[in-house]
Amino acid sequence: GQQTTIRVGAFPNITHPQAMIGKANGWFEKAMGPQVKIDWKTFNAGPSAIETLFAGALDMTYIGPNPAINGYVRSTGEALRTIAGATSGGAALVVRQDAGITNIDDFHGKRIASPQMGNTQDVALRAWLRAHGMKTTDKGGDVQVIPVANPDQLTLFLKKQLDAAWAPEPWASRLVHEANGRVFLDERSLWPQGQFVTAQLVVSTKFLNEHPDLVKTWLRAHVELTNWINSHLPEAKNMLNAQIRKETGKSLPGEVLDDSFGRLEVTYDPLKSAFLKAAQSAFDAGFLGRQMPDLSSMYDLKLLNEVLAEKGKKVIQ
Amino acid sequence: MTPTARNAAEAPAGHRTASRSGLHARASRSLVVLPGRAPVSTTPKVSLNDICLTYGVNTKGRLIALDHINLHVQPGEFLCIVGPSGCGKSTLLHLVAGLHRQTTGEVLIDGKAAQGTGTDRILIFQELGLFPWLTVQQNVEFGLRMAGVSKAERESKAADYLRLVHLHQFRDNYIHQLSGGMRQRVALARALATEPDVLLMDEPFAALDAQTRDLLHDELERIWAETGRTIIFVTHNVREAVRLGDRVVLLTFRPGKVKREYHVDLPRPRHLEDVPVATAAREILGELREEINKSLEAEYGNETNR
Amino acid sequence: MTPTARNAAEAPAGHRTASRSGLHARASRSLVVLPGRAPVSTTPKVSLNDICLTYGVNTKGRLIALDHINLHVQPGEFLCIVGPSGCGKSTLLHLVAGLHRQTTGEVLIDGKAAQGTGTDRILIFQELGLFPWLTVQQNVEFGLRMAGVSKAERESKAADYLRLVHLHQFRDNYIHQLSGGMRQRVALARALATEPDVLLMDEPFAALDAQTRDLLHDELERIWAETGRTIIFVTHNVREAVRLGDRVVLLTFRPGKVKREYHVDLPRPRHLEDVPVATAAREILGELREEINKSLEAEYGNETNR
Amino acid sequence: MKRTARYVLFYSVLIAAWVILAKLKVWPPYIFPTPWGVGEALWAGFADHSFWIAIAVSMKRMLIGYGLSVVFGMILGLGIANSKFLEETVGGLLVSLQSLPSICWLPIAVLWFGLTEKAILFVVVMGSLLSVTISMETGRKQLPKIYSMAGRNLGAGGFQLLLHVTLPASLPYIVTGLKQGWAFAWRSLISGEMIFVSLGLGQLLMMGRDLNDMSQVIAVMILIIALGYIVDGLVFKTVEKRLQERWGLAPAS
Amino acid sequence: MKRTARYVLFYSVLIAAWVILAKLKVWPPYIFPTPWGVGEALWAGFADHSFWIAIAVSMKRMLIGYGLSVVFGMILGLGIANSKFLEETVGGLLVSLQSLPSICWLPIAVLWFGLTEKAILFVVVMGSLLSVTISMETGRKQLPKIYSMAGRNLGAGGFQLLLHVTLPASLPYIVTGLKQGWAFAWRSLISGEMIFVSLGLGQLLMMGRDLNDMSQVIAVMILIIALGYIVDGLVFKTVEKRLQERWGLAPAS
Ligand SMILES: Nc1ncnc2c1ncn2[C@@H]1O[C@H](COP(=O)(O)OP(=O)(O)OP(=O)(O)O)[C@@H](O)[C@H]1O
Ligand SMILES: Nc1ncnc2c1ncn2[C@@H]1O[C@H](COP(=O)(O)OP(=O)(O)OP(=O)(O)O)[C@@H](O)[C@H]1O
Ligand SMILES: [Mg+2]
Ligand SMILES: [Mg+2]
Repeated sequence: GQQTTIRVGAFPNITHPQAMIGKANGWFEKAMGPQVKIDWKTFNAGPSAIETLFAGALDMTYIGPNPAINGYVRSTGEALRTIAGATSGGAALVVRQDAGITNIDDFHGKRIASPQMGNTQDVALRAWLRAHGMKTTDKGGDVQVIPVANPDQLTLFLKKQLDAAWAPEPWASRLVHEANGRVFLDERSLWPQGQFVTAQLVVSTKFLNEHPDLVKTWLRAHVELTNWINSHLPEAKNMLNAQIRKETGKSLPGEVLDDSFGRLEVTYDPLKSAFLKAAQSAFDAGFLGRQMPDLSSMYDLKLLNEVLAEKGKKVIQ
Repeated sequence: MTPTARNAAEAPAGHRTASRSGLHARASRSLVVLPGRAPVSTTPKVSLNDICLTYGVNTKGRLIALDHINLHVQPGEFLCIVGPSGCGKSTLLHLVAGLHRQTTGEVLIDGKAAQGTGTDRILIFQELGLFPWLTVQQNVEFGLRMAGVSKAERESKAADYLRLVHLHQFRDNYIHQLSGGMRQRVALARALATEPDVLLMDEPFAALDAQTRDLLHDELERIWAETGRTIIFVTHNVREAVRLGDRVVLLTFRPGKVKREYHVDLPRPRHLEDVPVATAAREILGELREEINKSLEAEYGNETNR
Repeated sequence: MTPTARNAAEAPAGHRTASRSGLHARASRSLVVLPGRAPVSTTPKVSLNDICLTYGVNTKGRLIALDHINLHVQPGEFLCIVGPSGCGKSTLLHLVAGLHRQTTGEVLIDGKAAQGTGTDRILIFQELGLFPWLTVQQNVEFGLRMAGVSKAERESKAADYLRLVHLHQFRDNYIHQLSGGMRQRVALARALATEPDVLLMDEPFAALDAQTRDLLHDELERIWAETGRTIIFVTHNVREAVRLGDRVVLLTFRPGKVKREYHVDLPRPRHLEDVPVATAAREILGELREEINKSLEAEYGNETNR
Repeated sequence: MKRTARYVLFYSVLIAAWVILAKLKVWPPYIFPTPWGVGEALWAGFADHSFWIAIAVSMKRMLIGYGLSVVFGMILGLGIANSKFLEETVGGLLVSLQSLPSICWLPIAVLWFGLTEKAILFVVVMGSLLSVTISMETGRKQLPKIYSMAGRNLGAGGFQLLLHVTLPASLPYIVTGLKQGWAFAWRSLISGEMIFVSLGLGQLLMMGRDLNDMSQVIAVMILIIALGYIVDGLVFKTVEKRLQERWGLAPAS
Repeated sequence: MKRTARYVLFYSVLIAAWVILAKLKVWPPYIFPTPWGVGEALWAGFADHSFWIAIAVSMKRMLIGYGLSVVFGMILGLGIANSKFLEETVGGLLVSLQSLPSICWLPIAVLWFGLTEKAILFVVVMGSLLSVTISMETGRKQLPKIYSMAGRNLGAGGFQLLLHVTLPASLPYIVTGLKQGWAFAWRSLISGEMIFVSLGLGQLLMMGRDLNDMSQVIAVMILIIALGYIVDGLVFKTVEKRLQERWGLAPAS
């Protein structure tokens, strides 16, 4: 038999639990069989994963929705497909305890951080502010939105240079535990069923066309692993933390891990409608160009639905 | 001043007038070689035909360094060039060495137009141009190394020439560890070691004490006599020129033209302190002095207040 | 060889013997000043007391450059130092200028230990040390600028000294645009312009033609006589030393010791070509030659095969 | 004339090669953008003024940050070259400190200066300062002895020696240091502008990369190259040329 | 003896200042780590071998990438200095190309080499190559004419002149270039190691920063500094010292 190599990307991050735990206990290796060699690639940031996928050096990756959209739009729909979800939730608006913010009106004149201009949290923050009748400074208002990297948010909280931050996990929890923060709003409360995309599984179109069987096998394992995680939460959390420690040299403190995971949901559902809604908000905020890109064919859920059907689970639209 | 310095127009070519000072002078541009020394038919080793060279100086304009120079050096000739400071002696040697381009005119080596530098013409620079990153011995070996001479031969030659200039003990020193005179001797050894057809020497003994200079005069003359090399030797010491040269060319102040040439007919070996050498030198010096005075007057005339 | 070169032990201090050559020689280490020229009680301008200086050469060991030098220079004296190439003349000047530290012994200026460099002692380097980033004029003005002299005064002084060395026309040139002799004259002008008490000159005329050198000899003598400066003048030209100096010190080969001193009693103005100057020079030269020959023998003796 | 012809030739060949590669579609345009795609990005950027603003903002930061680096770098370099103590302590660390990537300075910049221009300038200065220092120090160390001897001999001491002898004599080295420092400063600026959204070219570059928009990345690269080219031509080339003229150094043969 | 004493003194004072600042708790330890925190991070890193591995991996990349840069940088630099065409085309762009941050090379590296060691090496080379080139070119341009004249006069032409005259004569400049190149190479390596997680020190640094783990950041900084210090001492200082001895250049007074 001829051996195939499948190159899979992931981040050493709690939002990629399937990848981390799968790596730790060899779940995928077992599922794919001896003929398939899994070549795990670890990335630090979405853009480089997309770049690598573009360059044909990566077949499949766990990734956030933002880089996925960018990759899809940049390649005019050619390069990649979303084939399953991974995680949902896991973002919150955290305010500094001593910033004097108790209700929405207190945000006037405050400085709020988002991780990066135009990313999921940034878009959510702007949409939320707009929905509550508040204008950002760049639109002539008095709320200052400052895109600044997550690690710096922590420092700036401590320096009292930021009043609030819309942050993903584990940063939201770290702001609470290490920088005197308080969760003002859990982003889940803004979404139907509290679900919105945090990470998903993306495959390169070329690989999908050439090896649908492999992709399907992977999806099967992915779904099974997702279920396993949800049914063995404490064990899974420890495994996840151990794997993160292995790859980054640092594990998360217990309370941060618990808090973060509490706001996070592990799911194979790609949450297409929430995703499209978020994309629409991004476009409204002016981040997706002059014309709303057609994201409808970004999803290829045929294989996922076949797997779900096999397992007698509800098929996703 | 004896009347031996005459125009060539007056003195028929090839005709020699014996003179008290042993000098035969010819005005510039009439380069007839004396019969018996080197026949007229021989292709000159080095020919400068109507050479002009100007330097661009800042934005102020141009400086004429060499002005219509005609000079022919026979194979095996020992030619000395004297002239006041800044008259273009070094420039002329650089030209022959192929390190500068003339503005007009042509430089011929063995009758063929010179193409850049060549190992047949080695120059001892006035600024020496020793390589600080090499030891004394490596400096002397440099030319041989470039020519692909084997290590053993290089070493033995370098040793010979270093002994010649009395620096064999200092072979492992770096250049900055030598005194001024020692550096000059290293440059001499470096040039001699390559054993070129034409040796271009730019005041090679200027920094040496009288005794060392005397010794090196003898050695240079011996080497010249034994190997039949052509030597063009620039010096500001007229007596040294008479001591060494078959012919002494006197350049004018600025721009450098050939003012006059003298054939030195004194028998060899000569010595610096010889009375005929001194007498001949005094004659040339007189001419030179006249020349410089004229030029100095011109220079001071240019300035308003003193 | 006349018998005027005698050991001080034989010649009682202060006793002068008239001699045909106008020279009075004293062996080293007996520096009695002749009465009538400068009284013994005067504090010497420059005193070198029992100076030794060794250089570390690579890892091979040390080279003794100066060996127990005792030398006292009276205020207003014109002292010439001659010696074979590499004997330590430049080193000695550097020492007086405060640019080197002696290994043992002490350097006194006006009876006080010298502390590094000082504008009272200006050196003309053998390597010139002109600044390539400055024009000729700026080079000459440099010392004055450091001393805080006003622009107008600087310019007028620079112009004076540049005229003195016949380079006023070249004042806006950069150094690399000058010939070797012209550079040397710039260095001379630069040192003279600062008008120091003690002028240390390291072969300042080595690259000059005879005529220019003669003119500058006259000018230097005039300046010296008019201003009463102390001058220590290194040269390898013995005749030049006799032409200029009140006293000529002869250093030995290596290590540099004071071999002998000569008081030059010839009346001024003197000229290089004067017969007494030549005679005196020949006398010193004889002594020098002896010295060098001895050393050369020693050098060749060191080597096995030649 | 010939020079211009060569320029034109060189850049035409470059662009032609690019066009051909793009036409051949060896790589998809989303990773190997076409010249017209980049041209469009440039056009759009200038049309909506975002490139103008970015250039102005970044150049201002460069000039201030780089200027500070040059001044302090020279002072530090001379200090190190002249003081045994500094030489043995800081001096030995120079190369290693200079190797620290800007990312190391980001947290400190944020900590000390918060989200201000100063934080960005700090990163720029930390990135390029030591480059000038290194060259200054090497220049000072590789100085031929004769210059400082002549300077001291003529009465220049301490600060005067520095200003009138050491500095001009080290100028050839300083020029290299300034060039390298300029490059370091740009690179650090790009990092510094990553701290927060601050309009500059670094921001545009980051955005391009975050959005996987290669046309934008290349458009910004072209801007950086063009700015560097202008500064090089106006400043460094001029200094070098004057140096060569004055010192009589070898021109490019 | 005195030297050692000074070293000890200097570093003691540094550490003491750090201890005092940490004890005073001006800033919380998350952002201003304590010496013992960093010490612990170092200890832990070495104990679980991750630092050893990172050092080995990164140093290997540095040596290969930097080595390539030095060789090709010199060749390119000499080429530019000797060819009017290269000088006018590439030469004018050198400083600007060197200003491009490594981030610009990442996509190309991935495109050409995929996720391999080669991609990282490419980034390192692109980051430091031109630094050596710039110095080489400046060195060649600032060469006193007399050396090449003397070399040519003695029969060295073309490649020989290059090898035996131009190169050694430009050595003082090349040393600066090598130093700067080393710094550039480190910085680029850190960027290169950001492409994908690849064990090196850059990775550790990135992780430290991403987790806002200042102890880790500073521990890695200390490692980079230490490595640079060793290389500087072993290579650059030695070359400089030999240069000074041979050429008779001014030692640090
Ligand atoms: N690179 C240059 N640029 C401009 N002028 C120059 C340059 N080199 C030499 N000159 C000028 O050319 C003239 C001749 O110079 P050259 O060096 O040939 O004189 P020289 O006869 O060797 O004098 P010296 O006996 O002093 O060495 C001088 O006036 C000098 O100023
Ligand atoms: N930096 C140095 N390192 C080692 N040795 C040196 C150094 N400088 C000079 N010397 C040695 O010291 C001795 C004296 O040198 P110095 O330059 O004083 O001689 P000098 O009398 O001026 O000779 P010259 O007439 O040739 O200029 C020489 O043998 C020289 O090799
Ligand atoms: Mg000359
Ligand atoms: Mg000397």
